[in-house]
Order: sequence, then structure tokens, then C-alpha cells
Amino acid sequence: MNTFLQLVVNGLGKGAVFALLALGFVIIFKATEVVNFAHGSLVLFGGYLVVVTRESLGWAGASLVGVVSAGLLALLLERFLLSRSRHADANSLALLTIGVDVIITEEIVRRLGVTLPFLGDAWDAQPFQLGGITLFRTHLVALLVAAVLITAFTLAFKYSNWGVAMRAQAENREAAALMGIRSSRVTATAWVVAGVLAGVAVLFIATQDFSGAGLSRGTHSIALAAFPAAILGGLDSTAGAVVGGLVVGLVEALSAQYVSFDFSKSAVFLVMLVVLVVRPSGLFGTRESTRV
Amino acid sequence: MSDTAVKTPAAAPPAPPAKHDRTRLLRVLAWVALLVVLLAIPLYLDAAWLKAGQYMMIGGVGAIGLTLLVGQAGQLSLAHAFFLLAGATGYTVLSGPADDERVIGLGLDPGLSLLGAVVIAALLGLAFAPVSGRLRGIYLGVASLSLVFLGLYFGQSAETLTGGTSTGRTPEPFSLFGFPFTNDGPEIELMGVPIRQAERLWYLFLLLTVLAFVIAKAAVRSRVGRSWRAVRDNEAAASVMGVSVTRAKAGAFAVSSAYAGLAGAMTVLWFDILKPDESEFGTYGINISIAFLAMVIIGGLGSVPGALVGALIVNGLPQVLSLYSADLGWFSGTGDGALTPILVSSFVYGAAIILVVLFEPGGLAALGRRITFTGKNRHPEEQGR
Amino acid sequence: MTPPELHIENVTLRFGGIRALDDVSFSVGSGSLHALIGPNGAGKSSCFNVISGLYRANSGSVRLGDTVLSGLPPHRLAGLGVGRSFQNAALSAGSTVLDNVMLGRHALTKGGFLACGLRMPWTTRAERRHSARVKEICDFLGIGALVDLPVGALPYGAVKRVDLARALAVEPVLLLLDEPAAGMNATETAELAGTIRDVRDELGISILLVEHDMGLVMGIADRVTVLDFGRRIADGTPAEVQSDPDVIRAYLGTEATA
Amino acid sequence: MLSVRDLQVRYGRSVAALHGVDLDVSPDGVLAVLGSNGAGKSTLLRTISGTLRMHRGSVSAGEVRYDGKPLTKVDPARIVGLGVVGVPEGRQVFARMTVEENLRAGGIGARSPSQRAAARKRVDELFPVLSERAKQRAGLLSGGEQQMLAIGRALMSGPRLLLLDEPSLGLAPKIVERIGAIIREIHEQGTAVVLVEQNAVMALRVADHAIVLEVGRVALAGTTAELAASEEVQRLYLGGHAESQATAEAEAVDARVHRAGRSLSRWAG
Amino acid sequence: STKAGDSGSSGADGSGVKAGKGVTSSEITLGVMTDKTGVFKNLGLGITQGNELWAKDFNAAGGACGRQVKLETVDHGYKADTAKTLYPQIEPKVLGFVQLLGSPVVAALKQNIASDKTVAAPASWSSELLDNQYVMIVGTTYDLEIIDGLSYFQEKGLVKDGDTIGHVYIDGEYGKNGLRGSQFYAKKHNLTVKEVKVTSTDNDLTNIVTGLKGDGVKAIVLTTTPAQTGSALAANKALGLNVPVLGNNPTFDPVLLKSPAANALDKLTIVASSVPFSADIPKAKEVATKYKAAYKETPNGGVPYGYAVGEVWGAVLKKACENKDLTREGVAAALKQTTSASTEDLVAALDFSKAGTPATRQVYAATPDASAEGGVRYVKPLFEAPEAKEYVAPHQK
Ligand SMILES: Nc1ncnc2c1ncn2[C@@H]1O[C@H](COP(=O)(O)OP(=O)(O)OP(=O)(O)O)[C@@H](O)[C@H]1O
Ligand SMILES: Nc1ncnc2c1ncn2[C@@H]1O[C@H](COP(=O)(O)OP(=O)(O)OP(=O)(O)O)[C@@H](O)[C@H]1O
Ligand SMILES: [Mg+2]
Ligand SMILES: [Mg+2]
Repeated sequence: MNTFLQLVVNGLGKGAVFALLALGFVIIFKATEVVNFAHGSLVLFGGYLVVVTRESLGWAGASLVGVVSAGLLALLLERFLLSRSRHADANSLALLTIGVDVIITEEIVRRLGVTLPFLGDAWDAQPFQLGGITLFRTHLVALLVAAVLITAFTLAFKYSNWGVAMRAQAENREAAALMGIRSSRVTATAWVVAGVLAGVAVLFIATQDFSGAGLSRGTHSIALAAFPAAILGGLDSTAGAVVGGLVVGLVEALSAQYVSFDFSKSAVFLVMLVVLVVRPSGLFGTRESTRV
Repeated sequence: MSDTAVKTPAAAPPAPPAKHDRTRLLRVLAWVALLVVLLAIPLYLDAAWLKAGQYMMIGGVGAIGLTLLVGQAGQLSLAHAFFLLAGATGYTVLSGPADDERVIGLGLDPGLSLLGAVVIAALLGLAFAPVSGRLRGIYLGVASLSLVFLGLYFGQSAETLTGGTSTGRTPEPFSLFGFPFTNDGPEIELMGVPIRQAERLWYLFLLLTVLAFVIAKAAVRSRVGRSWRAVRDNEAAASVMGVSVTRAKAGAFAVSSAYAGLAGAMTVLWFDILKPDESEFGTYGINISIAFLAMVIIGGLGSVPGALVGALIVNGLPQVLSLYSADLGWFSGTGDGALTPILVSSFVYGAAIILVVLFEPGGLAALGRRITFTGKNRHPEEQGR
Repeated sequence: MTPPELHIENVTLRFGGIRALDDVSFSVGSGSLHALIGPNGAGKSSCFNVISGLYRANSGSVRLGDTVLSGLPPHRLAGLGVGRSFQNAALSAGSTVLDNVMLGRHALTKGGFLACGLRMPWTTRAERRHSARVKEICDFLGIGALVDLPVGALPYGAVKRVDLARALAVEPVLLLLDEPAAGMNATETAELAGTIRDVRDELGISILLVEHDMGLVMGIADRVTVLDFGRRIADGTPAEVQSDPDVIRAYLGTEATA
Repeated sequence: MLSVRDLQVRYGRSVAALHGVDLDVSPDGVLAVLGSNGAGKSTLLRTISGTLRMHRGSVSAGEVRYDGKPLTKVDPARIVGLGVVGVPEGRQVFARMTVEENLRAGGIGARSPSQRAAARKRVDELFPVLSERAKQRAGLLSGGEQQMLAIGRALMSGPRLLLLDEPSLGLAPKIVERIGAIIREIHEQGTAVVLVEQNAVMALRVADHAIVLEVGRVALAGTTAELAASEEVQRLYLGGHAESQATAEAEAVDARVHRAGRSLSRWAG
Repeated sequence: STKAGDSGSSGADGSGVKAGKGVTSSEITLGVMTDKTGVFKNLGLGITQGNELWAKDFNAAGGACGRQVKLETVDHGYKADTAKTLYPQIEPKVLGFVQLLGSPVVAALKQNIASDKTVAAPASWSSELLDNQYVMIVGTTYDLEIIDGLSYFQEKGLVKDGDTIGHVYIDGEYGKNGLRGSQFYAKKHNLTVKEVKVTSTDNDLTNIVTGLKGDGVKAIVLTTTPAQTGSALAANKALGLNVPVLGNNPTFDPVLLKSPAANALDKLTIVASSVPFSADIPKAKEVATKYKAAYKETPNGGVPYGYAVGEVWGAVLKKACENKDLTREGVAAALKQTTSASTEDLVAALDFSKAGTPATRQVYAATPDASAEGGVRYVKPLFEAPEAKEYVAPHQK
């Protein structure tokens, strides 16, 4: 029983970070219908800036710089690459992000070289016990931060026109422009927000408690592991991102124990597959429907 | 009414037939010349270059399959690496010696096994149809990605089939009607050049690639290709015109898987080993699926020749760059953070993708059409959306 | 050969709370040119979708001659000779006109991936024969010069004709046309009217037509069925329908009576 | 308030769509634009609303001024901010969003919440079916309902100049009539309108001025009364919509004569 | 002109030494296929620099048969496909390989090595590779390391007969070979082994350790990457399990001492057959000094290993010279005759004469210690457990 509870705790903690990452995918997808394969490199970039500025600015200052610059990089990508290729469809743009991702990732990994720095100085590897269960501080802070950020965005979507504008211009730029929606502004904001979320997430990912490794190529793959989370929840739903993230965290933890560890990655995908067969647009996604 | 049509500038009068015939002739000549060059290459290039060329052909065969699926039938798939693994395993198991106690082999003729591998991959693709038929776009893409993970899991677990990640297993060398594609068998010389394993495999791969290409191209222009495009663009309209949407989708998936299966069988012959990857970033992992997608988009979604060009770039670039720089001593720096050919080719690969999407979203196929003046719309049926 | 009659019998179609069709019955006589009209959202396109199998009616049935169409998957109908054009054309914009229209021959041809890929002689022969016929159809509709152009580059009127050509390429015995004249000016509409009548006469088929252009409908239809809120409110000759007060109130408004 | 001078527009490098178009719309005017397929009507509206670039088109010469301000280089969203709102060709509703959300998107450009609420009330009055279907995905509406939504959506931001591209497309005669009335009404409340129409009968009844475009040029211009009286307009644009069925019949016969020689026989199999 | 006719030369030179591919009258070329770009670039760099240091020393000492050794280096970025194309390019130029890094690469090239008869030293210590007589493994194999290590644990009283232990292994040649060791030892001592398979990219082992805790393990064996080792130890402590952990050579990296897992490392014991960079052994110190003079990068355990491989190659080349046969066949034969290659304790003395048998079964035991140079402190010098002596390697005849 203790094992089970411990696994649930581990799973939820990781799920919170997956949710942050998935929310990044979702926001960009909502605004542009592009699946951002460069999310992993945004994560890496944020982390890298934390590493280089940590000496001079201290952990808190460096983290702020990291988060902001991940947002900035996202903005630059959107302004200088994606918005410049208006005539490409969403699939091609998704591929473009793969190209970007390859370059940024390789370059950062090259710069990191031998050092694989850990970033979560403020909370990493300082667990505390609660009745036989170990609570990882990293997980707790991540849950808290995720809860705050996600609530904030959900409210913003609900009570401002931002969400509507986003979806409108994603679906039909021309018609949206005729409604007075500045599509460039909307997409740019979406990318910045996703970048910021990636920058926050890396502070939890590159830790002993979360990934067991410092900033490295592995950090990048973890960011992409949030993919099934976003899909499972429904790519255009913020609530879906949260649920998807938690489900992925839990499935991973529980299947590792009760099936086998090497099956746990496949288990996540298997669960996603089953969900998709039943609900082709994810748990909360908008169902595709057309008529003639 | 008909003069409204003439009024539109797009309705340029069709080229006079004479000119049409001439471009056609030129086109045929160009293909023939290309084929001659490809046939002569083993006589001039060293084994290392042939090896690189063979790898591009593997990419080409797989990419043709994927471009049919993604570009023509509109089903985004990231499962290609899985079907590669299926074909690779299929060939190795079917042709493997029947008396090996460690692994299963059926001892079939290698030629037959190659065919069998293709069929197995196609059947697996067909088996995925109930899922692929229901999903669309990126949902299908990520759903199909799960096949890669499940494939790796089963590949790692089923050691009696794949040999396991620890040692893998050696595939039976290919032979056709008793003629071996290895260094054994009759000594053959062509213009003083001994035709040995590297050269023989080149011709085998060339034959397979040409077959794959010709069949795909003809199918794309036929009723099958039309039904795929119709389903891609509007399922309801397609079904009203008599196309069974379920069948068309399943068929496209099966065909694409068959191509991937062939590419997989070629992969084991190329590596001389079948070894399921230890992680998701190997020979049959997600990077490979993404690389195939890159080939297809760089080449131009749905374009069969484009897929070949995409393979040339994506699969060929790292190889050629490594070979060249080893020859010329480029990027030979060592030490932490040195620029190496592998790193440079990653950068070039990334940049190529970005540039194509940025400046020619139709892919190199669109660029090719523009350059060769074959009219901007000569074969739009091969274009993507 | 006379084309079979089409019978719509007590068809009801619901979407959640909306009754798109409510116990609708009518028949399209053999070789007749029958119009289906009604206000926006009355259920005309839905009725087409039921006939062509895209929507499954909650109750009621559709018969073509002796064949019961309801329950058949939509792709079977082309083989039975039901051709259809769409309100929004629904063509492949990137493909050529020829390619789009050839799709209509799908049910008339055979051959899978391998047969076509290997260019079996019988497939190439069939391809030649059928593309010749398709060109004939395009010539007839005045788009013969456009067959090699991608549909995306055509003006609206031509696009509508391609859609019509594709429906004809099915070699239908029953042709369903959904607003073929939308977006056309008076001259073009008049020409289209002639074409539709020629098709009926020369091919000897039945046509069911949805259209909001009353000039066209009243000019060429043999019989008219009127829907409103999914219900059949009138059925008769153009003259009868035109003067039916229910129809005027629900659909025509004052303009038509002016 | 809107003046267009010597406007020349191209698509890509090769297609010239407008060759020097001049027109004026006064603040209290309704201008009808007639012309056959491909004449450049939609191009004209796209130029005014600033969406031309999205179709790879560009202004090669001439100018469009609104209240004296040049519009040709202004971002479409900003043009909406100035009060110029368009209903694009082919409806273009946000198919995956609900009717409600479509209307909300339309209200984004509104100047104030109260104005938005007022606009919403008007739209509900004009098209009751839209409030009935508020929760329905717009893509599932019937063709005509989508057209109503497209118009309603444009009204949500309280435009000062409304650009309508074939608003009557696919609408029932009674609704066409209503649309006509609505346009007049909108106009009477102080909104100027540019109305592109194939349904010339309606257009000429609603507008006060009209132009006829032919292959990118203004072929005829004047008050609606003048144009309605012109023989060419009568023949080309009013024929099919003439009230009398006899005219249509005659036209049809006429057309058949034109097409003599073209015929289609049955497929022998 | 076609490529006809430019095949390699062979034959005996004036001194009567037969030479073949990769050997001229003045030079012997050895190949290095390494990873300068991919996941093992650090290790690759270390080994390559060790190789280079050795070549310099060896040439300074006169080389072999009056010939100088030259290294031909290529980078495959840990990609099997790139390695596969580079191999035919480099193969005609070299006599054999002092370095072949990366298990996917070794797997992909195994056939080629056999058919080209090139002796190669893979940077992989799996006894599964020993079915190939051209493979030269410098040091003991993973399975034996674990057997020796478990025996050391038992000697220390950390595990008893009948206990349950956990073994986390990377799915692949490295981990599986280590697992063979555990399984063998467990059978001998009636241990229950909870096996957990991971891939090299799964770095977070918290869930695994949670599970092992539930299983009540008394010790954990790791054949994993250093990052995974860190995670396992951190979880071992965080979850309050606190059992001793055994890892073999590749499981440890001194950077762990600076990671958040540092304070959990005291439970780790490492067994290895080659020494770390700053080992307290005369030869190791000598190599370290030379390294610091020649290179500026941070050194790692690859350096002494790379040097040691060179030393073995040197011994083999000298043997081949004695036999007056510097062809590939000659080198392979010389390898077989090498019964006690000494690397001055960089690794234990090596005996390559028995096919399929690891060249040594001796290991050191050490424990992480931030204060020690090189990050580890020896707790037991070279030893060979009795169980290791009995162990039959998979291809042992
Ligand atoms: N797939 C669907 N899901 C939900 N509602 C639908 C669907 N298809 C049609 N409807 C609704 O059913 C009603 C009938 O629609 P239909 O398209 O048949 O109208 P129509 O008579 O063709 O109108 P129009 O002349 O405007 O094209 C409409 O109210 C429409 O919103
Ligand atoms: N995106 C485009 N690219 C290239 N040419 C175009 C484009 N859009 C329109 N054209 C061309 O510009 C000309 C004017 O087209 P426009 O759409 O303005 O005509 P229209 O008067 O609105 O016609 P319709 O009645 O069919 O809507 C036509 O010749 C058309 O083919
Ligand atoms: Mg309709
Ligand atoms: Mg228009």
C-alpha cells in the first residue's frame, strides 16, 4: 500500500510538470494549429541561460533570466520564421519547428559539453517524510506552480477574448482579420506564453528529483514526452493539458511498478491510443466535424 | 460562359502538342541518362561511397511509401520506423536458418523472404487501419508514434525473433536464384572492376528502388491515387463518387507500410545485423520516423520523385559530409564542443528543413517543376494540399 | 431504358433537438426534372445527404426503383447510378479538372494498387477509354479547354461546372444537384438551365434539383417539392407551388408574387 | 468617405485583376458593384479591407482613401478599427467554433461593451435562427444559415462602412429580400455599404449608386436608376432574375441555340 | 577511368617482415572509430587522447619493426549508420583498430571485422563479443565485474545467502552482460534477483527504487549510466531504503560528486578492471602527468584505458614483429600468443590465448570519495573471487 501511495505521489509530481509542458503545446496549437516540435529546445534554451547566468546573478535572478529568455526565443521563432512562411500549411510549419529544434538542441548540447548542470537548487534533493511516504520538494513546488499558472491561463481564456481570437485566427486568418483580430499579435503572445511555460518547466525538469539528470539532451526528450499528454487531453483544451499531464505521470509511475519499467513508456502511448480510439480528439478536444 | 473561362488569366491556352511531345521526349531522355549514371556508379566509386548511396536508396524507398500516405492520402504517420523494424525482423526471421536454437528462423529462400517481409509489414499496416481510419492529422501522427514505442518494446522482448538488444542477430545474406549478394559465389568483373558485395548490393538496391518508384508513380496517376487524394480532400465527396473511404485509407496505410517494410529489409542487409534499439533514438526509433517525414516534406508532400530527393538530402548528407571531411580533413577538431561533420550535418539538416518550408513550402518538387519549366501545373495531382 | 423512380418515404432525420427532416415523403418520377426548394435550413441538403447515404435517417426509407438505398454505405450508390453535385463544390483544389472529374469513374473502373502500379494493360486501356469519355463530358459542359488546369485556379462558375461534370461522370440514372446556379449571373444561369435540361433529355435520366433561383426552378422543373423546417409543405407543378400561400409565406416572400 | 483612385491590382507577377478603378462612397451611400465572374469585384473589396496580401495580391498603383487616410498599406485589423468591416466571399465562418463564439469573435473589434451588446441584440432580431443555434458548430449550419452568420458576425463590431461580398449567395428569395431591407436599414442608421452582388435585381433596388466592373475596369457607373435603365445591364444582369418566367425561358432557349453542336450521348459502357 | 586496379599491396619487405593493409615500410596505421559528437563524446575523447599519448610514447621508444604507429581517426557520432559507411573508407588504410566505440557501432561492424580480419579493441566489455576472435577486450568483462563485486559484498556481510537483491540494467549488451553476472552469482548463493530493465535514456529511477523498496531488497546492483546511478542512489536515500549499491566501471563518473546526489553516494561500491584517471598507481600518475602537459580538457577514465589499450596493441605488434608477420592474419595470430600483456597495472595482466575467455577476471573495488584525487578511494586492490574463477563465459570453449 505504501508502495502504491508513493507511486501515486511520484506520478502526480511529475504529472504537474508534464501539464506545464502540455499546456505550452496546447496554447501554440490553439493559436496556430502548429504542433511545436521545438518545445524541447525552448526548454533547453531556458535552462542553458540559467546555467550561464547563475554565477553572476544567483539562482533566483538566473531563473528569471532563463524563463524570460525562453519566452523571448519563442517570440523570435514566431516572428522571424513561422510568421514569415504564411503560405506553408500547419504540417510544414510543424516540420519547420523540427528543423529549428535540431539546430538549437545540437548547439546547446555542444555548448554544455561535459557539464550536465542541475537547476533546481532551491528545492532539489531535499525530500521530507510524511507517514512513511517521501514527499519530494521538487514535486510539491511544481504542483503548486502548475496549479497557479494553469488556473491563471484558464481564467484568461475564459474571461477575455484572447481564447476566441486565438482560435478564430488559427482557423481562418482572413476572416479573423476582417473581425479586427491582429493575428500576428495573437500568435506572438501564444508563443511567448508557451516559451515562458517551457522556461518554468525546465527548473523542475533538470533536477535530481524529476529527471535524475541535469540539463542535457535528456531534458529535451522529456519535453517531447509531454506530447502524449497534450494529445491525450485534447490538443486544443487547457483542461485537457492538465488532465493529460497527470494521467501520463500516473500511468508511467504505476505501470513501471505493476507491469514493468521498460513497458512504462509504451504504457503511456498505449493508454493514449485507447483514449484516441474511443475519443478521436482526445478527452477534452474539440471533435472534428464537417458536412457537405 | 465559356468565354468567362477564357478570360481568366490562369486559363492559359494549353501548350501546342508539338512542344508537348518535345518536353516529353526530353523528360524520358533525362530519366534514361540518370539510370545510366546510376548503373555506372559502382565502376567508379569506392565501397564507402556505394555504402552511402545504398543508404540513400533505403531512405528513398521508405520515403516514397510515406509520401503516398501523408501527401497523397493525407494521413500523417510517424509510425514509419515501426514498419521498418517489422520488415527487418520479417526478412531476418523468414530467411534465418531453421536450426538455430537461440532464435527462430524459417529457412526460406532470401528472395521469398524479402517478399514475405513486405507482405508482413503491409498486413501490420492493415491491422492498424481500424485506428488510423478513425483519427486525423496530428492525432493520427502521435497515435502512430505509439507503434514505434510498442515496436521497440516487443522488439526488445521478443529475443527469439530479433536476437535481443544485447547481441541482435545476423541476417541471412541476400541471394536471388542462388546468386549471392556477398563476396562469395562467382567472381565477376565489369570493365576490370570486381563486382563484389558492395557493388552487388548497389545493383540490388537500385533495382528495388526503381521498382518502388515506377510502381508508385503509376499508381499515383491511376484511380487508386485519385481515390486517395479525394479522401484526403473531402471524405464525404469521395464516398459519394464511389470511393470506400475505409478501404482507401486502409489501403494507403498498407501500401505505405509495405514500402517501409521493404526499406526495413534493405536496412538489415545494409547493416548486416538486426538489432532492436536500446532506446527510442536508434535505427528504428522516432528520430527515423521524423527523418522520413522530413524527406517527404523537403521533397514536396505527395511527390514521388521529391521523396527520392528528400532521401538524398536527409539520409545522404551526414554520410557524404562524414566521408568528405574524412577525405579532406575538414572539421577534424577534437575536444569539448568541437565542430564535427556529424554536428555540421545536423545543422545543415535543420537549416535545409527551415529553408524549404520558408521559401518553398511546396517542397523541392515545386522548385523542380519551376526550374524545368514543365509548366506550373503539369502534374498537380502529385502535389500535396 | 427508363430510369428508375426515386421514392422518399416518411424520412425523419434529427440532430440532437433539431429536426432537419420531419416525416418527409415525395417521389421523383422516371425521367423527370424535380426541384426541391425551401427556406435556408429547411433540410434540402440534408435530404440529399440522406439519399446519398451520408446521413442515416432516424426513420423512413429511400428507394431507387426496387433497390432500397437506406442503409447502404454511401460509396455503393455511385455504382447504382446516383450522381451528385455539392452545394460547396467539394473538389480537390490542387488536382486538375481531369483528375477531379475522373474520380466520378471510380465505381466504373477496377484495379488496385499493384494492378495500377504495374500498369497492367487492362488498366491502362480502361484509363484511356474513361478519360476520353470524361473529356467528352467536359466538352459538353464547356470546360473542355480547362481539363489540365488545377481547380484552384478557376473562377467560381467554372468550378461549379467541374462539380457538375464529376457528377455526370458517374453515368447516373439519378442526378442530384445542390444549388448549381449559386454565384452565377443571369446569363450564366440561363445557360445552365439549358444544360440541365439537355442532360435530362439526352441522357434520359431523372434529376433532383435544389436551387434558390426561382427563375431557374420555375423555368425548367416538371415538379416541385417544398420543405420548411424539415416538413413537406407543398408538392406540385411549378405553377401550383408558386401560388401556394404557404410557400409564399415561408419561402418566396413578396418579391416572387410582385 | 471612401474614395478609390486609379486602383491597379495584381496577383503574383502575372495576373492583373484591376486596371485603374475609380469610385466614391459617401457616408450615407450604398454602392452596388456588379460584374460577371472574374471581373474583379472581390479583388476590389479585398483591397479596401486590406486582406489582399493574404491572397498574394498587391496594389501596383493608385490609392484607396478612407476619411482621407490612405488604406493600402494598413493592417486589415487596423482597418477594422477604423470602422471598415467586411463579409468575405464564400462565408468563411469559423467552422469549428460555435455560432456564439463566431459572434464573439465578430465583437472583438467593437468600440465598447455597450455597443457590442446593442449589436448583439440587433443580430438576434435580424437572424433569430442564430440565437436558436448558439451552441451549434458553425460548420454544421446549412449554407444559408452560414451566410446569415457571416453577415451577423460583421455587424457585431458596429461598422461605419460595411463591405458585403455576395451576401445573397445561397439565400432563399425571402431572405434575400430581407437582406435587402436590412442593408437599407443599416444604411439608414448611418452605415455606408459597398455591395457586391450577382443578384442585380436586389442590388439595384437597395443601392443608390452602382458601378459595373468588366475585366478589371469600370464599364458603367451612375445612379441605380440610370444603370437599371441601361440596355446592357438589362440584358446581362437583370435577365435571369426577371420576375417573369417567360423571360427566363426565352433566355434558356437562347442559350441552347448558342450551344448548338455540343451534345452528350449516353455512355455505351 | 574506373576504380579497377587500385587494390592494396602486400608482400614482404627487405627485412623479411610480411606486411599487408595498413602497413608500409615506415608506418603502421591503426584505426580509431570514436564518438566526438554523440552521447559518448566525453568518453570517446578521453580514450582517443589516451590512444594518442600511447602512440607518442610508443613511437618515441622506437615503434615496432622499425615502423612508427600512426592513428587514423574518424568520428561516427555514436551513429551506427555513419559508422557503417565510414568503415569501408577507413578499413583499407588500417591494420586494426585501437578503438571502436559504441555498442551499436560494434554490433553493426562485427561482421565486417570478422570478414576483414581486423583486430579491434571495442570500448565495450561484454563477454558476448568474444565469439569473434578478432575482438580484443582490454580488461575483464561486465559479468565478471559483477560476480567479483557481489562476492566482495558477501565477504563484507552486506548480503547473505537467500537474500533478495535488485539489479537495474540497461537493456543492451552492457546491461545484459552485467545481469548474467548477477544471475550466475545468485544461483550459487540462492539469492533472489529482482531484475529491472531500463534504457539508457531513462534517467529517473525513483519509481524503480520505490518498487525495489517494496520488494525488500538487501542490495542493489547497477549496470547503468552515471546519471542513472546518481538517481538510484538519491532515491535510495530519499525513500529511506539505504541499502548498499554495487556498480561496475561505467556506472560511476566523478561529476556525480558535484551533483545533488553527492550526499547519497556513500552507499556505492564500484568494481572495475581498469583504473580511474588519477589512480594512485605509478603508471597512472605518469599518464596523468603527460596528459596534463599535452591537453587542456578535463580528463576522465577513458585516458588511462585508451593508453592501456595502446600498450596491449604495442605488445601484440611486437609479437607480430618477432613472427615477421605484420599482416592482419599475423596480428591475429600474435594476439592469440599474447598470454600476459602487462599495462603496469592500468589493468590486470591479460591473457588472450583462450578463445571466448575474458583476458582477466581481476577487478579493483573502490568507493566514491570527493576528497580523493580521481573521486574514488580503493577499498580492495586487484582480486578475483572464487565464483569468478568458476564462471563460464558465454563463448568460452
Ligand atoms: N451534421 C449536422 N449536425 C447538426 N445539424 C445539422 C447537420 N446538418 C444539418 N444540420 C442542420 O439541419 C438543418 C437543415 O440543414 P440543411 O443543410 O439540410 O438545410 P438546407 O435546406 O440545405 O439549407 P440551405 O438552403 O441554407 O443550404 C439546419 O438547421 C442545419 O443547421
Ligand atoms: N488569389 C488569386 N490568385 C490569382 N489570381 C486571382 C486570385 N484571386 C482572384 N484572381 C483572379 O483575379 C481576377 C478577379 O477575381 P475576383 O475574385 O476579384 O473576381 P470576382 O469579380 O469577385 O468574381 P466572382 O463573381 O467569381 O466572385 C480573376 O481573373 C481571378 O481569376
Ligand atoms: Mg443546402
Ligand atoms: Mg468574387
